[in-house]
Amino acid sequence: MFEVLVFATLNGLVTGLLLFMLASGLTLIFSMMGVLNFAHASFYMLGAYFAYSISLYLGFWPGLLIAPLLVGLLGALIERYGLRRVHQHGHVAELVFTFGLAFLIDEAVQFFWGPDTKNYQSPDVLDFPLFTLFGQEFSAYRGFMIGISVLIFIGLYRLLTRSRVGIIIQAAITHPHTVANLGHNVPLIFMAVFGVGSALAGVAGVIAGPVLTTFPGMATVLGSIVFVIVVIGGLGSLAGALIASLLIGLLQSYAIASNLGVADLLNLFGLEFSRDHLLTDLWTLTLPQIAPILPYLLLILVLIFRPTGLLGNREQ
Amino acid sequence: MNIKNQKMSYFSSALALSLLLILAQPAFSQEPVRIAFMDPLSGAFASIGNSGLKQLQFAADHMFNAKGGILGGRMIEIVPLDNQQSPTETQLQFRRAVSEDLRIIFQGNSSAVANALNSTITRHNRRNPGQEILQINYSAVDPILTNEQCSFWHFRFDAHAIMKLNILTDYIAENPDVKKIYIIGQDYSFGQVVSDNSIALLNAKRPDIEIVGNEFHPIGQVKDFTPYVTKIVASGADAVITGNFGADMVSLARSIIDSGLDIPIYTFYAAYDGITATLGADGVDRIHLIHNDSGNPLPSEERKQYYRAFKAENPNNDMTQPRILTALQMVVAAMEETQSTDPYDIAVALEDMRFTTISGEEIWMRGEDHQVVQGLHLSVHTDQDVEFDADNSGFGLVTRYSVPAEETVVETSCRMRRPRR
Amino acid sequence: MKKILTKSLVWIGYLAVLLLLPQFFDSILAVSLFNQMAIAIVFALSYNMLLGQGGMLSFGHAVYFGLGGFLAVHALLLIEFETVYFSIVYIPLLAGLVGLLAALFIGSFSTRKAGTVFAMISLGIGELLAASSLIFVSFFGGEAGVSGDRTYGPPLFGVEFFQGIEIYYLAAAWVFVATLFMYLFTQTPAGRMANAVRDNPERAEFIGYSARRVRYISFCASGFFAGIAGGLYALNYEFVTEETLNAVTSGRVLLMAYIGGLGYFIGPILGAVILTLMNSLLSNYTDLWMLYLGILFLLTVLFLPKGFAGFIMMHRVAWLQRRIRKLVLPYLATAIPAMVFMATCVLMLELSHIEDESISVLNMELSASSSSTWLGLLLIASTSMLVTRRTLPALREAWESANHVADEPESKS
Amino acid sequence: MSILTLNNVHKHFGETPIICGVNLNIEEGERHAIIGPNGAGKSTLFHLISGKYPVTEGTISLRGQAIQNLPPYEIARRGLARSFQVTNIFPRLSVFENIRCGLLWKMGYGYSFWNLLGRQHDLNTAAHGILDQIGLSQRADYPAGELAYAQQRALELGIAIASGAEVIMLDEPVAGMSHSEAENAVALIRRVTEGKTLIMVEHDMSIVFGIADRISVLVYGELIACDTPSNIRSSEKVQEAYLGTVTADE
Repeated sequence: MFEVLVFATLNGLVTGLLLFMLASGLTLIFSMMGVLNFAHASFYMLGAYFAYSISLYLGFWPGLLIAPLLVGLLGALIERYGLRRVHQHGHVAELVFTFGLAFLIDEAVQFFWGPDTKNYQSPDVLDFPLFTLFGQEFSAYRGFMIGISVLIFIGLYRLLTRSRVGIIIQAAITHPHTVANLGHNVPLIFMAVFGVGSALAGVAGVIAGPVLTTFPGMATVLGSIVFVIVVIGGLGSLAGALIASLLIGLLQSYAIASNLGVADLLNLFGLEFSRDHLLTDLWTLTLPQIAPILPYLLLILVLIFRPTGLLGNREQ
Repeated sequence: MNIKNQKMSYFSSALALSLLLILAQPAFSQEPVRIAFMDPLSGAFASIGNSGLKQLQFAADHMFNAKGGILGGRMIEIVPLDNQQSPTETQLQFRRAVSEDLRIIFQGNSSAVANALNSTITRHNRRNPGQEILQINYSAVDPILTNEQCSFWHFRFDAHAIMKLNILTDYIAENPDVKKIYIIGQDYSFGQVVSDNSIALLNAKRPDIEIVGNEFHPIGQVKDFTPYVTKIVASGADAVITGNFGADMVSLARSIIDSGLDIPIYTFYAAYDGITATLGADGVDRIHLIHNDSGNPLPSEERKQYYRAFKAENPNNDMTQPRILTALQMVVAAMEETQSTDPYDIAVALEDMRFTTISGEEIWMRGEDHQVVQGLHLSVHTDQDVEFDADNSGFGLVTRYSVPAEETVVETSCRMRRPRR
Repeated sequence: MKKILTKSLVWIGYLAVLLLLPQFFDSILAVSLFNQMAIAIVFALSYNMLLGQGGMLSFGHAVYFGLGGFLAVHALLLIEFETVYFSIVYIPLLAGLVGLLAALFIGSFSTRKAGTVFAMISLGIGELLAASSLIFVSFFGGEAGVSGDRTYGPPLFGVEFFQGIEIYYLAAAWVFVATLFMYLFTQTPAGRMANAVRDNPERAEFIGYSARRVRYISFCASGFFAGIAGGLYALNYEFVTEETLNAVTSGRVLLMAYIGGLGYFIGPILGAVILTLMNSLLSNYTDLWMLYLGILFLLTVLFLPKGFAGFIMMHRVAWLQRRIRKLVLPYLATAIPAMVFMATCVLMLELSHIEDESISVLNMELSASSSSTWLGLLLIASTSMLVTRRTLPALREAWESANHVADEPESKS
Repeated sequence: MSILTLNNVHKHFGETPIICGVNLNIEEGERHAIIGPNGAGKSTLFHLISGKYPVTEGTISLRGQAIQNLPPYEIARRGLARSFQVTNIFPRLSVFENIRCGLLWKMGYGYSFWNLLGRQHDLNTAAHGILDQIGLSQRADYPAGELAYAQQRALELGIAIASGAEVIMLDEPVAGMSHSEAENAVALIRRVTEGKTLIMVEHDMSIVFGIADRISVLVYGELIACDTPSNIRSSEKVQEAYLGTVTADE
């Protein structure tokens, strides 16, 4: 049991940090522009596909650098020529725009790369077990994923707290109108933040592609989870996003690792059930089975009882 | 890449040509025999559907049209219908088939779709006597299609899941080193069938084998399989059985391999359509596949030539489902025998038909439940002795274990309702 | 009086179109298309009660549609196994009640806020239910869904609902009634206050209305009509699967309502018709239809924020002023090069999608591998785009002069 | 008898006190103005009375019934209507619909979804009547969001009086208007609030002194004076605390 717990924690950490890389960009965008960017996970997917294509010619490492830049550039262009145009029609229009964008990117990926899974491999340098615990290997690549995520978090944190730009962005997150009134070029900041946010998603895609499989459904799998994190974490709170990411990563990981089910719960109270009962599906429900829907459950509960999110201070 | 475009592109020339033919030769003026192919041709599952379509198209052209057609000179025309792997869309495409008078439908992907089509056809045929439609199922393996829900209008040309599991568990049971088995699958009917029957069959054949895990995960929703693999490792399993397909299959295999766990993975769908290429060197000797087709070496020279001819025309595709050819051949044989294209006549002729495939194997369409009985094979993913690889990757399947047709028979609970004529 | 007359005429016309359509197009395919449209119309209209009229953006509207559908198919099974015995004509109503019930429960906590909170709750519930539908196999039937047979109920005037056309007339009747009631709802105090709350929830509170309560009522009504649509779906297809309540269905209804035009009652009807047509017809000709759909959607959001209905309504003033004829030439001048541009783009997409094959257009063989083809196409595309851009200002000017109204505003009632 | 009573009302935002112990009695039929420098808490006081914010401490009663911490719609139903500092109408509804919405609750329609608005003769007549009163009959079918600013303010006043409330609270009703517009607006306010209780916040002193029966002066969340215009004008305390700062500001 202990070994399962240790690895569940490690796995939860990897997933959580990966989610955070996506959520950090989304939080920035959401907080500043009020747009829940449905296409955010699509940028993540684009990152993986760009990096895959680059890796065919130049190898993994150049892809790690170039792909996020390309994704960021694309994001900035989309903000400039798409989102900004829609902005005048209100938030619903913006949301719907990003919704359509996600749909289109999915289709475009299938158009350019086809519907098959892609053989995007981690670099050979990292193809060794970092350590072996209870007979299970923890690959160096996963360690690398953790490292990159932590680095990005630190970098982002320093950027936001130490640099001038960061301070303006922070101000824009909590008081968007005031910042505009102070004479800052808010549209430019928006474009930059959108670009950087997309690029962060791109990085996540590049490093997740080899382990989580590069295929056209990879955006859908992560897509809504990322919003869930941003909303649970709370608007305008990077720390909230980090906590929510880790929370969901660990929650899912532990849920899968456990073998608990409704039956166990009933047995605890000395209740038995028959297999032919109408509600058999409910009795036989196990925690691992519902692990992927736990975040949504959490989301609904948080929104009902604390609409501002865990660490948020602004209500919608 | 797709036949529809081809269809569009040749539209005008076909028009001119058909005009010419009508004027010139009465023998060629006969209507083609039109057969529908209904599978996903767009969307996430398009590659599997398109691959099947190419194989059927090739089978029709290469085997029959190039040799002067069937029924005394009629060509076979394959009409692609895109059901997007959705039961709803399947219904719509079915109605299209009815209104275009397409009476034979080839369909294979997704048991949900096959079930939907099966009940739709049963209903349609009951309500519209004289306009019956025939379902040629070349790939959907849900046992109920030839058991509880068997239908006179449905013929299956692949072994169903229990037949496959029966052989798979035989193979596992023969290996005394296997003591602990972990079963993991997608949380839907096929996953359930695999799980339930693996347990039952293994219990009967090797009571000493312990089932150390029986896990279901939501289909297509798992980001990372590592947490599941952790449990597999912790359970001390020495083999894994999974019915996963698509990205879930790849991700699961990848995670198992990444964790350093060196145990065999017994699968149903872990080859072709990008999967073989993606697993590459990591999957060698780990990925085992139970299928009705044989891996390398291919059993007959005729089969090899047919494969090469297919490859020459479709360099980016593999002959993943030779049973498509077999199904078409048997349907044509039924047509020739009865000199009719009426679904009822074809169905009657298909019942209990015995047929020798291009692999040289004699197979049997059991009349009782319309389930084909054929040999089953267990192959392994490798790059040694692979004459015909998959995904042009150098890796492919090599057969390790074969069972002749008569040993694959399992009983059926089918009580077929036959229409009266 | 004249107003009432015009309105009745519109409704009679609507009924006539519904009833006469299959007289002109009577193939099985056409009828199945009409059935699809009928279902889509009710569903999209019910969605617009939320988003267009109530300002609630939902990403989980399929929940009510799907639940209605599942209940309907179970009702069919009950009839088949003779547990209950009633005409299937009433099944959509039953399905509607289930939608209403679900909405009563979910709305009780989700309508507290509009905006992002509401949107996220709807998304969460949509995902939850879609996932649960695969887990609770005994009710939802897993991924194979539940199948029923509509012909076991008592025949209605000798009609046993064997054929699609019989279901069509049943659906048409329900569509007409549902449309009428949804329209009438917009004309009631609750419907009007829904608009007011959409525009300004705070102000609505200060004139005596609880914004939450107003939203809740719209939400429930919307769930009811979505359930009816689900019931019609079950009758038409005779099986219901989890895809009726998953995110794809929720997304599609959003697309329909948006492309049609949120601000107008007729918008979702237009959207339902357009999208159903595209879905069924386009997919027969090209694998790339989803890509085109995505592009169409984005273009609509970008350039026609009020949807197709909004675009049509843009010409109302010009029409009333009898100046619409002045617009024909400028429209043609822009539309023709724009069409050429789009056609060329489509051609390029198709060409790059196929491998080493060629497409023949207008008796010309275009080969995907020859660079001259690509050069030519690019040339046509860029020229036509330039021409479009050049003619656009003239069109805009013409439109403005046609829409120019002298001092006093025209009456908009 | 006083119609609205504030008793020791406090409001804190976090640690920051905004309103500190306000006591106020407003008589029925009175025209009462609240003045004070920027940031004194006038709008907050309005929000507390109308239910937008909960009070931290103290009681507010309307006709003797406690209304503090009730939701805004409950307070509105008890006969208190208000306008806002920033124009607050239903922009996408027509002018006529705006007024009609204002009338609905008073006329007993509630949340009904079985009555058709077009058939409600009384309701529509009443709405037209109010449109006439505020001089917007010509624009009845215009989308409210497209009206000129002064017309939007008039419309807002119309919505407020449509509810039939006996207490009308206006937050800076003539702010941002030209002089002639403001004059018209004041005349309109006088006309439509005839016989009702009026509470208003206003910066324009000529208007305040012209219209009000009594004036309260709010400074830093405290009521430093409450008296007739002439007494307020001569009060040294007010001069010091308030009027002085205004002159300094301008």
